[in-house]
Amino acid sequence: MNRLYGPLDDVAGDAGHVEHPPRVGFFTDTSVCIGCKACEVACKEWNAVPEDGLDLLGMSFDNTGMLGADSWRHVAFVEQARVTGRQDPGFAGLPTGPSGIPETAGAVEARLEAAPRGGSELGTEPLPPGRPEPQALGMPGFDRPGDLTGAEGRTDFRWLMASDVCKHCTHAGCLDVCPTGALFRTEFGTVVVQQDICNGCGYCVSGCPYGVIDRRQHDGRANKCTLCYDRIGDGLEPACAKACPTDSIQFGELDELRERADRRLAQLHDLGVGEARLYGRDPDDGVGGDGAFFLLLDEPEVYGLPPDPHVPTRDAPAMWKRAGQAAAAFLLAGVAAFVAGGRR
Amino acid sequence: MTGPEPAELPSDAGGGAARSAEMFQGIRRRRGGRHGGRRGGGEPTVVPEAEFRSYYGRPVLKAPVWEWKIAAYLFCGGLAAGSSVVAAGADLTGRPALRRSSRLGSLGALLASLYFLVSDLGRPERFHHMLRVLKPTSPMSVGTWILSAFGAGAGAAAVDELVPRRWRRTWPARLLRRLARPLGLSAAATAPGVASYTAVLLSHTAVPGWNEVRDELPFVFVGSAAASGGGFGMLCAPVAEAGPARAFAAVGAAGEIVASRVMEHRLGLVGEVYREGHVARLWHASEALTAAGLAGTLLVAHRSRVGAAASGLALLAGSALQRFGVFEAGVASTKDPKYVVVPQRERLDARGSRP
Amino acid sequence: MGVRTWLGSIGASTPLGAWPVYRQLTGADPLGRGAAAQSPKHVGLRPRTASADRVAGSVCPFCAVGCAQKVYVRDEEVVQIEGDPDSPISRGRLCPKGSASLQLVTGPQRLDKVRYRAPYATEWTELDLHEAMEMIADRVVAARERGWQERDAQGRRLNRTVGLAALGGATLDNEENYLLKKLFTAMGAIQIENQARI
Amino acid sequence: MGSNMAEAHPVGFQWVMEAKARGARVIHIDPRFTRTSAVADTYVPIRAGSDIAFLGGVIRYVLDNDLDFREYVAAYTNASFLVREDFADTEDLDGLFSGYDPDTGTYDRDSWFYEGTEPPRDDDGDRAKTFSEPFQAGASGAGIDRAAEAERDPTLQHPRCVFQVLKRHFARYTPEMVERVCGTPQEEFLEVCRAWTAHSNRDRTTALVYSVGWTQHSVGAQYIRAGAILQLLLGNIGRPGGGVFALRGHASIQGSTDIPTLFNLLPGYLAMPNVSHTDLDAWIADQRTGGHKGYGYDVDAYMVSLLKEYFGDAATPENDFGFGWLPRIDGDHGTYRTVMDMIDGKVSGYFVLGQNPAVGSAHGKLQRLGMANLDWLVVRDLNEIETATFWRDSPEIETGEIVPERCRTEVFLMPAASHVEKEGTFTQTQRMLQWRTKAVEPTGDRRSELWFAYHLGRLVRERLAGSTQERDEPILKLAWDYVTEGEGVWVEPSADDVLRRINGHDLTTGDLLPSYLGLKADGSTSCGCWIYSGVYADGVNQAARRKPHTEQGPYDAEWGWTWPMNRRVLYNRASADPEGRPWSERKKLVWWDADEGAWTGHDIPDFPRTTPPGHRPPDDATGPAALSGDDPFVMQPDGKAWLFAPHGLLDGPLPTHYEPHESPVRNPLYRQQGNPTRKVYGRPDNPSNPAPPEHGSEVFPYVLTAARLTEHHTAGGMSRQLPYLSELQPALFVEVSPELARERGLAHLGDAHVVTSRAAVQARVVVTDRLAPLRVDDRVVHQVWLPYHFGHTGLVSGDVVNDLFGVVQDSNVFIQESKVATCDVRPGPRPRGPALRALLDEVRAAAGITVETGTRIATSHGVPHTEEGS
Repeated sequence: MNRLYGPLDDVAGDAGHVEHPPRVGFFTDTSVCIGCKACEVACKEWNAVPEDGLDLLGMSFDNTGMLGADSWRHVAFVEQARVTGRQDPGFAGLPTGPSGIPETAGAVEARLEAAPRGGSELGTEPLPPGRPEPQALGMPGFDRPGDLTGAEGRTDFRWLMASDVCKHCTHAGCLDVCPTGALFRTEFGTVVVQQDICNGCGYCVSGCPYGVIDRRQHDGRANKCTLCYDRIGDGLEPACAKACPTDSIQFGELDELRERADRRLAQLHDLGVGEARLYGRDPDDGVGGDGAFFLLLDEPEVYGLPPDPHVPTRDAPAMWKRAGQAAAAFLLAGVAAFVAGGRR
Repeated sequence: MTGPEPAELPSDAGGGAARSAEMFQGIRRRRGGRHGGRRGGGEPTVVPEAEFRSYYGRPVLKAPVWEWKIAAYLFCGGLAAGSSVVAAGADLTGRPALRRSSRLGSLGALLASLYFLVSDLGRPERFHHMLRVLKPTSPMSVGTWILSAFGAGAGAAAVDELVPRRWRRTWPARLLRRLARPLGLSAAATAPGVASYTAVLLSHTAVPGWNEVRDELPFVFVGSAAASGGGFGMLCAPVAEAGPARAFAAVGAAGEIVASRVMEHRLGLVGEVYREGHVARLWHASEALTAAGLAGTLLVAHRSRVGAAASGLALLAGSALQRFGVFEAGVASTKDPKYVVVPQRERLDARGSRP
Repeated sequence: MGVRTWLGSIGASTPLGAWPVYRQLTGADPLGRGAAAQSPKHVGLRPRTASADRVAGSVCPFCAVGCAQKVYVRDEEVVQIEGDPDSPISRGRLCPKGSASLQLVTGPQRLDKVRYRAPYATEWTELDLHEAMEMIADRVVAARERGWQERDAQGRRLNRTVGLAALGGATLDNEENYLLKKLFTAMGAIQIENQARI
Repeated sequence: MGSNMAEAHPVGFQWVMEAKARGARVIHIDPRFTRTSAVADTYVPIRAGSDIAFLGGVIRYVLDNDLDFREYVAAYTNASFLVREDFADTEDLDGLFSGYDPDTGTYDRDSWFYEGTEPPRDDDGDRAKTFSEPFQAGASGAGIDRAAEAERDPTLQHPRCVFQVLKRHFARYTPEMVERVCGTPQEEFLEVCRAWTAHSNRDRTTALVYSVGWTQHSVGAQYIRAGAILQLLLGNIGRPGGGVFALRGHASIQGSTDIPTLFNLLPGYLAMPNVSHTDLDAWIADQRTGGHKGYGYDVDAYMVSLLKEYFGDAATPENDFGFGWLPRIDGDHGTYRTVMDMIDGKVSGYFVLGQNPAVGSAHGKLQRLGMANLDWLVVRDLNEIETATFWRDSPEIETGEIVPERCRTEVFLMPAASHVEKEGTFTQTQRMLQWRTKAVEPTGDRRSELWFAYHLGRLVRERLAGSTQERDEPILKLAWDYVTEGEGVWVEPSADDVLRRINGHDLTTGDLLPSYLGLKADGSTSCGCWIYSGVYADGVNQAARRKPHTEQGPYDAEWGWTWPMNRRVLYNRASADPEGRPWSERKKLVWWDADEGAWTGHDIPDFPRTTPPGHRPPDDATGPAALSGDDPFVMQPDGKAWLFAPHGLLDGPLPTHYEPHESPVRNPLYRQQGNPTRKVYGRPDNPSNPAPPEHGSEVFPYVLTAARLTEHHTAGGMSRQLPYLSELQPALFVEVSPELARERGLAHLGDAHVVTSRAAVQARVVVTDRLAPLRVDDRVVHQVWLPYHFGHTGLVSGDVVNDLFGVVQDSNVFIQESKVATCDVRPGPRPRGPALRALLDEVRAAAGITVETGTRIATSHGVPHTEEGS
């Protein structure tokens, strides 16, 4: 009982919910995402999440940036010089030059370096004035693109889109470190911040290995996806999953979703999409598996996700042990200092 | 926080080998040379820039929302803990001046730390929610309860020192006087917890710069606490009484320096955040001050009141800068996805290579 | 009698029972990560749609796919708009624009009062709605008269006015377009157009 | 093609994704790689404005390889009809058809007719071009006299049969030519050909989706014709899973076409009377032709029933049912013409109802200058939009072209009720009417357009009461007695009652009509829109039905109501073979049930219910009775689908590739450069960028196209004001390829300005691999793209992209070419104020632009088409 790490069959029971419904979650199949961002808007409408900044970020069509206190769903857009399965991107044979992707990414990066909190808040706050001007793509060219050799031309291309959300981890870093009990595990196995409790200590922000939760400015409290705790309590789907036009976001009982995801993965592999993989589905991973997991078409870090996160609580016993040793040394030093100094 | 800096074009590191990899978005030789690429002794860094993929170079983690106040809190907490040990020792060994100043110092540091802690909350008026639960998985919760126990003892003992002469004969004052020693001792007993839990507080996070130093940080922090507690005693008490404070400070300072060196040496890629830029300056200043304080403690503090005070101040300053350094290093480690992705990717690859 | 049972017995009837630490010590959640930490407000949470006075069947006002919407009303205010799962067109789904319908309908950007800009004025002024209607009717009659064309150069009957024009309709209801077209046609106005031409 | 469905119609796109999951192959042909392309199996790049060349290439591929669905084509299309001997094709005349008159820029279309038929009347292309006649042809079909008597060759071998004409016409649209014109690599193109034909047969169908990427061209109608020809050749019309889908962009834009607020139409696509229609009979005669088959013949009943609804008891047989009260059109009264008339001071007042022409219409500056020259303007909208505020924050304020203190336009900005604050029907893109119930009462001054129209009518009638002037008669005789709700004068009219009257009544019994089949021409029925008749069948608001799709069959017949007669698939008789049997079990939809002696199936059959497949009508039959059992196209005067359109189009019986009005390249196919009948407005305030063979086109070397984003709606009036949408696309940007970025020194996220002869628009640069240069006729052509949602009010603002476009139109339907133009792209912000005007003067001078530029629409004749006084 009361595991700190590793697979856990009954998360809600472990959190003291004696009789409880099955664990629910999201399966986000990014291979059918059309990047419409309905999830972002539906979430905000339902949960009255504030607008989070009107900045053109230059990250393809992503102007949200990343998840945060004011973005509980975030659609990532990745333009890549490679292809998915048997998909034909259509650029072969065109008079193209080299890809512009490295340079565009460089222009974005220059802004991130100047952004508050390294950009982990970008999309929430405007960039500071005096931002560095982006670099042009080298000198204006004098070659006609068609004059370039085929080797320099770009042919492969794909555009990945993925809706990110709080993972509702089996072992949730944010929840574990919350000193007030504001963050708690619900009877559905989800992780929710109770706004009437949170005092904004900010510990959860650093406790999350996915960079999801954040403190809302001018409010001071931590905010993240609740998996629509109020809706699911009444048998409704979370707002994002309900709105999703292509059913990229699927809500349901976690066990069933995992089976569904396995089938979908097998189907994609059969279709030649070998790079498809599930992320957060494995109960043996560093957070005991995610309540919201994903089918991705590339490495997680390409979407801004950590490749192998673990809950800090995993090491809590060891850390306390070291702290105990240090404390003992500290006390010993104090005692020794006075014993050596003797009475006066 | 770093100010705006000119954009760096990708350096020539990596050369042709990286060319094909560039086809995939996110391959970075990021921010190479941004911090000057130099470390402590001035020798140039030879570690090649790591290659990894990311989402537009965007951080994976959220940078801590904590401000400088948390670093100040770490320092004050350590000072309070160190001082309370000195105070208890002084009490038991008959060093009234040292006892008095350390008790007061402990209370002052405690109050300051509480101020820093509470004012950094998003909702300070809800600070008491900390006592709603007792969560073993939350170092902040554990720390809150430790601090409560510590605060009761340290506070009462200090108040005893503040009772005006004309009230000394009243029965509450007499009761307090009788309780002051056991309460002071209780504070000293919990002080090691106060001194060390803050290391767990930082390490028990996803922040690479804090999490990956989890084995050494408690020693750095207790060393720092001892150095500052002893240093404070040296600063405030007469040389004659401050002997044990000097010893405590010296052991603490030595421990702090050694533990920090070990920590920095053991760190892999993440060690960059301690070795580069702003943090490196803090870190070097801290070490220099602590080393100077240590030398002063050993060489002059037993002879000269001024020397003792200077040494104490150096130790206090060194301790404070060390806390700020650790704090800033953690923040810096969240701003660059490199420190998240590369170690995790290496871990995965290592696991994947196993049969 | 164990300590936990004893604790449980004293807490049940006192405020102590509401203290999460107490619940940690006596309940199934000793680490305080779930049931013990749950605040009373978060027990049995219900969605705001559950307390709606009524639900109106509607259709999304943006593009022409025609996604069905459910409009939840409480105390004569729209509290939520979301897709209607019964629709064979949309199956309850909405795009970002459709999902923003609530903001469209209830947001502060909505005009509430008639605004009037007099000739050569540099600012809006307020105008009573009914007065505005009377003024517009006056102007319509006058413009119609001014632009009236009885016959063309060859004497063929035109029976129309070119003094007034209208643009719009693609976002209006069929019934509205019907009345507008009928009225304008009866008045002899012909420059009646809408987005379908664009 | 011509549609970015995933972005513009995301929820509709779920069905594409569903089909894909079931194994369908999705191909996206578009100038840019969009979110639709991202999830398609195949993306195919194409140069904006070259779709006919592409489709013509596929048609040629089909015909050359005998891949057409021959049985279908022979039986259901006019492939076997012979064309007159004097018809000359564009192959013969280097890009012109026979009958062209360079002075008017129109065709005499007599030679396009079938052998053995006669044009029904004096076929005056010039006149037709002035009032968008083809747009009016919807209800009755385009007139062809005695089409049934046309000569045919069922073997399709006769050199003059349509099939052979088609073959010759597209013979030069080879894969090589497609590559030269469209920039699409041959292999990509052939892949489309193979996929399209492989999935079009008895067992399989292919659906074609387009949007305004096809319509907004100077050859727009012919784009759709090309798609239709291809789908007909492959047997993909009237069959499940087939079709040509027009995805429309506004909640009820289909409704506003059916019940039109359009100058040349009356409800139900009935033609607006023109000056030649002296009485009702003349109008009817003009709509009909001899031997006219199908339901289009019954226009008399439709028109009389409409007039009965308009004028009630005042419409009598004696007064021609009030036909004489209707205004007559005699020319172009389209929205762009009207705006120019405003500038010319001919228009006093303007109502803008739920539209934002200052941003959403082409040549925004023209729109704003027009509005600045009115006596009064009424804008009704949810939010304060650019159209209402042109007098204080339009770009012309900055340049000094509009000065508030000197602008006399009186502006009424009236708050409108939202879609939840009123009841009524929207007609969605597949003709389905859906009723909305009112959720809450509108507050403040917010009112429905129904309220506005009703009370405006009431007030005008009050003012004219007692008038004896003839011109006031129709207003006073108008049936304006709708049921209302509420107390006092300012009541709310009942949308339900209006819908009932649109459905129509049997005036002898007072009953609601079950369908348009019951409409009479004797004045005993009334009906506001004949195609909508049946929406209130059985006294039930059929549009309000909301039976869950989970509880009904695959065609969901009990959700809403689809015109006509709740039919989901038009011309579905074609889903069965000539003998009435489904083409295949897999694709069965409707079929002939011999036992029942009737057509039956999953959908409501689009055919006279009891006319058997083998039926041959008597010679003198007309209307529905004249339909043969194998005439599925019941709205065509000959019952057949037209591969070759002998009538009804002004710019040719067959689609032909013409370069856009503004193009950086010479037409590789013909001497004729652009559409020789396109409607140009040669005026100083409407300059064109030169296109070859005119000189100066190199000043605007890039192809410009514009479209929507998912996150915004049209001119932004409903999205740029909303924080949740604005934050998702917060700024105007211009997408350029890395190649163009290098060529012009554009930096990602930096500023740039796009320049045409009309305007310069500033935008942030987005460099993306999603755009690629194309090789067109041995030169590299770059395309740039901008979203057109931005304007100067709202939470996020930006320059108006539509300012970049001029006004030039398709001659058939008067839709402007705003999907393609030429431009230049320059780094850095655009100049402001007077410097902006100087820049535009400079580029116009550099390109040698005069009022005649671009107006010589017939390339080899050189006759400029400019306006008088220009």
